[in-house]
Amino acid sequence: MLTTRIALTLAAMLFGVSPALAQPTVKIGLIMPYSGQFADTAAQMDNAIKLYLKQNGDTVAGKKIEIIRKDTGGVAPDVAKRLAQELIVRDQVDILAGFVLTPNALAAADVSAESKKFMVVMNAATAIITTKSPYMVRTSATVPQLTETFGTWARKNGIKQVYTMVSDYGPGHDAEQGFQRGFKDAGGEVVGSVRFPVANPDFSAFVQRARDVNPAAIFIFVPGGVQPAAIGKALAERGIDAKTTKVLGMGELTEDEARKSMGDASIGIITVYHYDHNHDSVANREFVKAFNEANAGRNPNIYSVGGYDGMRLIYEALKKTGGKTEGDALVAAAKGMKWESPRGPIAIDPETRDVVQTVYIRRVEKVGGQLVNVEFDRIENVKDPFKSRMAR
Amino acid sequence: MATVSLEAVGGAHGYLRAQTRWRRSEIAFWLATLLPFLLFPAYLQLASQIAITALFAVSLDLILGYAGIVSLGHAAFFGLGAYTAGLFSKFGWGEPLSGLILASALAGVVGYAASFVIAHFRHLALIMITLGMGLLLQEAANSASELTGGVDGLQGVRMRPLFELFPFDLWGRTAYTYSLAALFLTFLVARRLTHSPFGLSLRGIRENAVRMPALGAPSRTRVRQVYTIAAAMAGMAGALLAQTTLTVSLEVLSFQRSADVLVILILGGAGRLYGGVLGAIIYMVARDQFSGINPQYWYFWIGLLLIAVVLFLPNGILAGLDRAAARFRRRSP
Amino acid sequence: MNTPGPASSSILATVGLQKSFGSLAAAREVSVAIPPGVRYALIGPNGAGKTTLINLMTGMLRPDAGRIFLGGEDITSVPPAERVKRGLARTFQINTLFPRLTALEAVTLAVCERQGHASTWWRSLPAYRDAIDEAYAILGSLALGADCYRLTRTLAYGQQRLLEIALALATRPKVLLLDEPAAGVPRGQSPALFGAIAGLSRDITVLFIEHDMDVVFRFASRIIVMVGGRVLVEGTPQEIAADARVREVYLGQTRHA
Amino acid sequence: MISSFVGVLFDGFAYGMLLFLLSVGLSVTLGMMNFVNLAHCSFAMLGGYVTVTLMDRLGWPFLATLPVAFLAAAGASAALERVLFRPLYRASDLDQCLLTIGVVFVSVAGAAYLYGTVQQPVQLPGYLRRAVTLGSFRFPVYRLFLIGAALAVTVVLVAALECTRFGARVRAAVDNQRMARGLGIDVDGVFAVTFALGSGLAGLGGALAIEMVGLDPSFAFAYLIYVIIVVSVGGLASIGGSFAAAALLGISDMAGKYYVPQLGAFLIYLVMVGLLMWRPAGLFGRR
Repeated sequence: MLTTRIALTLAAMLFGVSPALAQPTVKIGLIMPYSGQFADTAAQMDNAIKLYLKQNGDTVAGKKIEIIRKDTGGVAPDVAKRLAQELIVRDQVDILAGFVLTPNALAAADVSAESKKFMVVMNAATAIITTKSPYMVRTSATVPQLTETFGTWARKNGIKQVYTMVSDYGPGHDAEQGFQRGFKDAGGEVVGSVRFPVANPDFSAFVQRARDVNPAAIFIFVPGGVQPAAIGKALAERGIDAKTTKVLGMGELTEDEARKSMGDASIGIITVYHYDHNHDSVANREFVKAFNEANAGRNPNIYSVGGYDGMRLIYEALKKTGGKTEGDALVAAAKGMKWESPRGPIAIDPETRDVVQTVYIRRVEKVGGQLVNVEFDRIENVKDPFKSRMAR
Repeated sequence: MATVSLEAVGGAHGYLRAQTRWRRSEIAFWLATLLPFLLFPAYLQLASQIAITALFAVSLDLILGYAGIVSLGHAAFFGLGAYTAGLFSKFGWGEPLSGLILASALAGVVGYAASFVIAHFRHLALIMITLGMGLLLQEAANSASELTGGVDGLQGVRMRPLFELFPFDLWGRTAYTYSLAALFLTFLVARRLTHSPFGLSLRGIRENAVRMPALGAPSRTRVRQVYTIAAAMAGMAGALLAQTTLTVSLEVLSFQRSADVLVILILGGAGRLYGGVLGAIIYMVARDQFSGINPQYWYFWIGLLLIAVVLFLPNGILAGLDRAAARFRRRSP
Repeated sequence: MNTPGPASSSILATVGLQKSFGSLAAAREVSVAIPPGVRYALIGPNGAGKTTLINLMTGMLRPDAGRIFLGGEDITSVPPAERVKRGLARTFQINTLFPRLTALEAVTLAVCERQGHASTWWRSLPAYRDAIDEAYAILGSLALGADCYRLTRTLAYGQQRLLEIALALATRPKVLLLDEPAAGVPRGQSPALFGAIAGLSRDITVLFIEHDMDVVFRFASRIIVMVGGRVLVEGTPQEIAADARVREVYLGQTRHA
Repeated sequence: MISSFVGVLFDGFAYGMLLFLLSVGLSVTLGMMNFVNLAHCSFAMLGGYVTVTLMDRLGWPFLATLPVAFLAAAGASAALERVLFRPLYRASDLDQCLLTIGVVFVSVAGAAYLYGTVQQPVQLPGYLRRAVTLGSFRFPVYRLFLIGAALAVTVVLVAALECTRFGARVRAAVDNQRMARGLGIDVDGVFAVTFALGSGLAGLGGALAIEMVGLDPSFAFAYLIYVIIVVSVGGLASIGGSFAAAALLGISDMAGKYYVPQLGAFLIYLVMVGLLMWRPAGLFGRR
């Protein structure tokens, strides 16, 4: 492998031939944390990307799509940036995509801006990311888009007081700020808040603090993975019943594995998210079915839908440009694009290059013996409020 | 082995001089570091990060390989350097060299302060205290997210061209030149240091810390000195990373980074300076290649590599190579 | 402090040293005064507190009470390394060497430490020609010249015992404390080792711990006998040989030692 | 006020016992045998995956999986000990460190390959999910169960090492290999069994930990720091020390998070650094 690469590089230097020019291809470099703590988010996203390629073929606008995968191993902006640079100078990719984690996306944004390459962020949700490169489009969501909307919704739906609990790091702070802003602006009162360490195996002390205040509702943000179940169990242990104290959270809180681990303790938890595999639409049913088949029954999640829509965006943009891969052309093609995603109707805001989408409110209920996130309210056409404010 | 001869005393001088002389293999090695410019122009970014990691590993080698201080928190100084360089540029001073020196100096100052604690402990307590201090610093950086940018990383780091002539390009030509030059110059210092009476004294501390006071040696002072120097070098490595990638995030302070550099140093061979450099090259090239082939399970192969090195080349690759070379020489006189 | 020091004629002296480990008193009211240039032997049964006394003198242990004087100066609170600098060196009963340094490097290190070069990091070691010469000469004087390029751990055991002494000598001691210098050396070879010690300059005062009475009586000009953490008696070999108390504690023990 | 204090104490103690169960095996392998076994949590992870597999795919009851988790980790470690670790007992600490890190890498990759990177939830039986109410306070049964398990492990282990012939052999072999061989003790065998015991305990700890901290392939790295903290603070080779250290760390961590949440992330490290500065050899350490 190494020798092949050396040979190729040498050939490229000596004869000025680039292997990329040999046939009309579009190369997409995926930069994701395939290994380490966040490996599962990358895996779920990658599964959806593979599914999209399988369903739509690997040729678009007469060009063959070639995907090159690069692992950052976790939060590592220096690595992400180097990988982005290498993808462009070494592998001559046309599009950078993936990006589960904010710091990695921010670091690669510089490369996209400098090399004028189209970049598709399929998950990283900090609001400012898309401002870092004019060639960037995001197909996931932003944290304020979900939490600020959720805060407003909570107040409008009869919740007067809330206690917020978030992980003490960037996304947690954004979630706390977003929710509190939406909630207070709508006239609600924040009766207390606490931030817990990012690596926190046992939440009982923090839950006890919340319980001491005896709030009408608790808003929770924790990163997906181990922690949703851990905090859910701590709530149940400390006797916080979602039937009396409303438990509000970001969708991570009631992911499949978390619900399973929490059991009946998860019933009644209300979450906000832009996607859940139970969303009822034709597009989603087909997507979930195909995804289940390809992945031994596992359900897609937001990372999957972000990757799936990201690939769709790339395909459609390439079709529009007729296979041209210049950053300007692709980003122009992407702006204002609208389609029916498995999550519902979405559009790319031409100003911010972020997704305009429906935000769903769900509650865990027992349906036919199964614990399910049941969609019971929705707010349509939500833009990223952070950038709307910036523009104002 | 030397036999007694009339010039036995001259032999003693000659023997010690031979230890410090530049070997042909060394010169060949440093010339070879220029090869990526010709052979692998698309790998210069990687080469630059390898050079930075090598510098970081050499700084750890000074305390671990020479003074016997095992640290699991060396990234603290790497991170300090990175944040200093990053913040310096963020607040308007984008000239790289001055930022590099300032970052290195600041890491050295903090290293000096920490050394008063470090010099009092050994063994597991020392390892855990360095680990604890590193983690505390990382948590502090997370808490001070107003300043550091927290998990999202420091935003707005911009570098002026090196010497106002060479901008940091996408290919990494400037980055590699800059990192390599810094590595080489620092390596010269480290090499001289290890061949000096001070270096000998450090090896004495490593070999037998109890005996040193009985020779009248103020071991703790020596430990403090080398810890300060190593911290400054680690800070320089961190600053280089910040300047060549324009990114600084909490990860520069992480336990993972401390552990990685320790693995790299042991892999290459501790106590021989080149061990850190070789370890960085092998580990990072292997990682690049393995993860290129298999982004999801590459670390399986890294694991096998580590296991194989321990089983077949104990005390690191360089020690193994040395033994092989010695055997070869004995066989063919 | 106005505590009266011992007679200024002694080079090394202790006054009322006390040290206990838990309930075990390893030194009780130990007061000795060693005049310069004398070869002293420190004897006593196992557990008498001989090594403890050396550790107290060199500062590796801190006394519970009492004072220590070197050349008339109170060094009780002086750190170990500083005591060495002032001329008090020691060797160890169990080899305490630098396994992966060569003998030459180890002794050169000791010389450099003494000369105050060991904090210099910008000059290369071979530039210190004097130090190297001196180290080589010390090794030569102990018949280690031929093997000085070997790693310490590859030296024969007897050579390692000599290297212990070489390291101590490199500090140019006024007083040299030898903790069983011949420990572990085959019985037939210990006179040779003590011959090397006897050959040391008379400027160096020597105090050695030794169990072999033949060696003690041959090389010591004065003897201190310790029992149970106390100094039982001190005197010339003849006086000690004639002392009834010594015979009482010691008789029958010498053969096993 | 009092009830929240009791709560913090109880939760902290239970959390400490979880740490203890994860790390007690390491105080056997690292502490007693002096083998730098950074792969400890790989064995814990193995125990966890055994429990998940038995419960999820074969429908075993939770409690029945625990001995199997112990045995599986012990068996796997015995095999590895024979092939990889035994030749390294006399190698440098650094080589041991590198080798066992290599094992961690391989184990993490293996777990990711076999089980995927997804969280492996377990659904505990109902009686372990309840809480006992006593006055104004609720004691979750699973936490009581963890405390009980930790106490049982401590008692059994201390008794086995202090009062049995096997324990005497282990102590002899660990203290002075050559002399033990001279006394006719099968040192290799004793080491193999001791190593398997330490890793088996890790496997048990891993199985018990899933309910609280979850399980995915990063487990082998994520909890490594915690177990080393417990062992170093407790003092090498001291079961009682590990117990005390785990309890102390658990309670102070929990109390810190409850009373001064701003210091939440700092506290466990501050306590560790402070304790080690005070007693570098650990609470019950001899060296």
